[in-house]
Amino acid sequence: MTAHPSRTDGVAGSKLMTLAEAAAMVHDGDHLALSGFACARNAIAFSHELIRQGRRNLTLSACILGMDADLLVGAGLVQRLIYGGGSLDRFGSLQCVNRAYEQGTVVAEYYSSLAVAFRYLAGALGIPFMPMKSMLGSDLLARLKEETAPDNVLEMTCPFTGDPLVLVRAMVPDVAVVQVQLADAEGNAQILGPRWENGEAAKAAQRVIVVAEELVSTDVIRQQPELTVIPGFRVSGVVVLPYSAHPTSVYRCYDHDHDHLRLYVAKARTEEGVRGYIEEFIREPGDHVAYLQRIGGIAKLAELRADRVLGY
Amino acid sequence: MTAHPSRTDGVAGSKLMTLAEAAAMVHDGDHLALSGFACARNAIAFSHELIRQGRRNLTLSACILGMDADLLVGAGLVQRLIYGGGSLDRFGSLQCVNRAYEQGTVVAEYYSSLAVAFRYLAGALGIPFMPMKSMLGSDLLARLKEETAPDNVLEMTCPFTGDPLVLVRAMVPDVAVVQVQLADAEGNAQILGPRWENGEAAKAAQRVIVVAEELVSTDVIRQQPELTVIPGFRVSGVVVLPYSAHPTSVYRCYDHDHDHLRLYVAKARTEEGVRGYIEEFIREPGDHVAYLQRIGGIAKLAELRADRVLGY
Amino acid sequence: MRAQTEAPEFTTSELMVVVGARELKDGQLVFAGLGIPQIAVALAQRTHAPRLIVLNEIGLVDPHQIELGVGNADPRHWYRAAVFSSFLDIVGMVGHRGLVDVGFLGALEIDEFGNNNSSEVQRDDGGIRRFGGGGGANDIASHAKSTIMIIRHEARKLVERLVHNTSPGFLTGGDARRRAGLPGRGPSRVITDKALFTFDTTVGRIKLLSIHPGITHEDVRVSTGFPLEIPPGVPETGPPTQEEVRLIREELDPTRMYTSAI
Amino acid sequence: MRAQTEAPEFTTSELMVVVGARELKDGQLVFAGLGIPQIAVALAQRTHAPRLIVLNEIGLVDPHQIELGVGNADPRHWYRAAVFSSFLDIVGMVGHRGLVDVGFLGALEIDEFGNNNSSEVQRDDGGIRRFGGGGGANDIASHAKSTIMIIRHEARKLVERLVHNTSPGFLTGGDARRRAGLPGRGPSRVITDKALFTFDTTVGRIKLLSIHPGITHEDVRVSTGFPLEIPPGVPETGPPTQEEVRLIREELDPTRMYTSAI
Repeated sequence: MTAHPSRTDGVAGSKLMTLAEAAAMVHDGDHLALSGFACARNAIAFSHELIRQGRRNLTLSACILGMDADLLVGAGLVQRLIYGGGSLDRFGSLQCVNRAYEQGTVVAEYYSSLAVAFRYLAGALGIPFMPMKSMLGSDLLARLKEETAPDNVLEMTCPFTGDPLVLVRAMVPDVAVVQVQLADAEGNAQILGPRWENGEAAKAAQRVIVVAEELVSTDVIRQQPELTVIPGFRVSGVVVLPYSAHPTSVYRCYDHDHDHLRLYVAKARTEEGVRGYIEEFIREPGDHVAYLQRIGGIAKLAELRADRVLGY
Repeated sequence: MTAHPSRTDGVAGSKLMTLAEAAAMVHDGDHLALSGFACARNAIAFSHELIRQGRRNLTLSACILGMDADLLVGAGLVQRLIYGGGSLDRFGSLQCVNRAYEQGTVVAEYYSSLAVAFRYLAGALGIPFMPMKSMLGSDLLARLKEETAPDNVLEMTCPFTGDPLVLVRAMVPDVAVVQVQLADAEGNAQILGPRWENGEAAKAAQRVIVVAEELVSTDVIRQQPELTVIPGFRVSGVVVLPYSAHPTSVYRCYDHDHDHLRLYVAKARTEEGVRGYIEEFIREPGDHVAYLQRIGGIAKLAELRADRVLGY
Repeated sequence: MRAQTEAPEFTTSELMVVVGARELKDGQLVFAGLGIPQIAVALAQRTHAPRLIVLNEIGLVDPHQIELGVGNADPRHWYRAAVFSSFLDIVGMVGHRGLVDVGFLGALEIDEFGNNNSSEVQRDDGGIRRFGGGGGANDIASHAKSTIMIIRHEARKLVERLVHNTSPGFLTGGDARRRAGLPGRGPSRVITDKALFTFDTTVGRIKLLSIHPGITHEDVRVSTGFPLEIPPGVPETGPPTQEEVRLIREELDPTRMYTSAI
Repeated sequence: MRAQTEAPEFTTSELMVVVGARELKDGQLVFAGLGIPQIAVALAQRTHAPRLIVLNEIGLVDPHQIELGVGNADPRHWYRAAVFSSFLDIVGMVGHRGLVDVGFLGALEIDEFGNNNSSEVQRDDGGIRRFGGGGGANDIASHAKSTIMIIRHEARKLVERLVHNTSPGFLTGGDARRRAGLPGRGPSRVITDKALFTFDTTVGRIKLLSIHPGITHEDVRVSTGFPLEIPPGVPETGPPTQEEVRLIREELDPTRMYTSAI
């Protein structure tokens, strides 16, 4: 067998697109699985664009929500949350998420984080549910059954062991957005560092959008295919956009931005504050480059760059 | 926080042991999850040692059995097989396994390969079963239910969807042996190339034995922790033994040995032949180095070494 | 086998490769093991389906081999893959998830409903002769959108009753497959060394599509162990083109590992 | 707080760190989030438990930080880990698998049965004040062999009735936990800024183990919202040693991020 006629990045089908094109793949009412974990690898630029495009009635899901979810809720795009928890780590809590919860403006389908991961896993495997023993006896389960998600959880006696079990239903998000370090034009995407539930969420979803810090030749991917978390054939769109998770961190690329996270937390304390933030940092700049300019430009970005050895 | 007093490979607890010590961790009657897939990354040296130590009444499991299973069955150590299939690829079939099956000297609990992987997954996750839709309507399921494993499979109507489902019971092997490229003394083990079901099988098992081609400092592991398939805390013993999968291949280390595989297949055609093989290549040499000497020694091993670019 | 007008000389296994390749569409996700399926997929990628993606249960996506290996487990088969992962990732999260477009399946026996035995056959002395086992074949047959089976055309292989239904086709026909809860759409083609079959999905039964050049109706009839209607006007299987034969011989299987037969 | 004889001066949070560290044994697998648990674990590793392994739900095994981070999601927290994997690998294949020896849990409220609320509290106006949510806390509480809870000692936090039972302890006491099917053994310690508690596992109820130096019985009583028996002879919590305080101040938390309080 002679060499395969080198599939250049074009032959196998480039999925490169603009942020605006990618955000347009999320429709009003869609269920969007998010990428971040607290203040790491959040889909910030992507969320900005959803806000600019005025998407509505979204359902968001993640094991642990981060700033991307807080922005989308703060901007009024969200009607339901499926999650286990959320925070901005030491910077503070997700104030827009918590406020919406307190005021009842979102339905909060609130699980143990593993239950969310299991719902993605079932979706990814094409099985209808996963059995588990978390949430037994808890108010998490009681509230899901009675209020927020009676169709998505069941209790059952295990037919093998006789033990009590919780069954959590498979979840198939309409779209998963995954923020990664490296991708090729076909969509083969590699994540460095811990992957939390990104693999299962992406493989459960109907459509996957990869937002990559760096575009690499498919040769780079194929030199170490062990790191490919999402295969290109699962991906509908690839957006290459440096610093697209700012002010959250991307391991081996850049650190979180303390200053900006503190500023955000101060603003998000009130509804008025968050409206001001959205105006100042999302709508007025109008695109990602202008946003980066506004948060401190080249000097700030240079300061955030990760150390090669430490990775942060 | 200052640097952690560098945990040298000793501080965190060395698990290095001899092949004989590791094989002694498998007891008569144990269920052993094997490492190989057809003629790649088989636990050959480990199986040799089990044969030399005269272990009995073993249960073996794997999605796809390879030469290690064939040897153990050929040597009469095995009473039950839990598997999806097996072969030596183009070199031929697992003649000892098939002969034992035909003669009824082993119980063959025979699934679809995914069902085996799901049984490991359930064991690894600590859940009692996995639901699936493979095997519906097949004789695989009928034979499991009626003959070989009535306690390990059930049919059920999905309480969410109303669809027919097969439930396969969690499997917790007593021991998993995993053949890897790199491990540190604590047992953190990295696999290069595809991992088949090695991760789930190891995480399902009560005890894990890692057989590594190369011992590395824990610093090497910690430079790219994305590749660590088995964490050290799951591992009971680490055996460092080059060419321990010969004549099967270890990606990026060495190729399979055509000559020896052909010789084995010719011998394994009859019970007498396999007895002769075991005498000549396992009992008489008495240890792994003498075995390597007998199969061609340094010249043969040099010939098998993998090309750095190709990996084979 | 004799060449047809304007077509080159070709072997039966080359024809089977070409027939397999023609069934594949660009962009499809395909499970293909070693031998004719692997060459068929490579041929499709070099001709009309450059974006076809091959999966392998061992934990591979889209390898670009430069040498033929001895099997799935041979690293020659993994070269330049885009993903190295696991059985669960490929057979679970792609296969069981229902994303596979085409799965190739070998067989020891098939019946008229496309049920497939890859486990064991009856010996002449009444005993069982065991083969390797289906591995992921049942998973593919249960979940893939379509399956293509490859089998030698003999009356003891195309049989009325299987020794073991390893990988269900349409079970007892009609809507039995759907009622059993199998998500995949079932078998779509059978490629033998004498003919090409499809399935009538309303009755869940095999149907002759074409007969290979040089093969007589009588030959097909006596080589088929279940009752088979051979319509008088059944077409001849289209022969390979010169370019297809050249690709197979010069680029895809230059050592004639899989395509020298007959 | 005043130092005890022969003991150095120490802050309450330093004492809590030391109490936490003493509960850990060498070789244990521990889930520990940021703050006092993380420092407690690091202290145990530097003293009597060098082989203790820390897990993090984000997909980490055994990191060796050289700087404190802002949270689990901070790469400072991941430095030199032995494994980078996934939520499913850690919370599923270690946590749900039942292998975790000790899980540290924060809490907004706990009750006398060790049930733990990390979701929301009642506002004075009757509304709900929502917090981040438990994340993996319920998973840890359900499966770990033991859990250690850390909470500020106030009557509105150690309560008779939780607003939300996020992470079950012994539920209604007795064998209610076992009957519910929860595999883990339930809560083992509560560390507050005033006292250390254990649980009587036969009745599934909290029990005072020691009171921190300088804290009166009356102080504990009024700061506890459920009925609590304070035996007259209840011991005083042993103070940190000089070496423990030195390690905390000079090596583990030199910027006093978590251990300056009180």
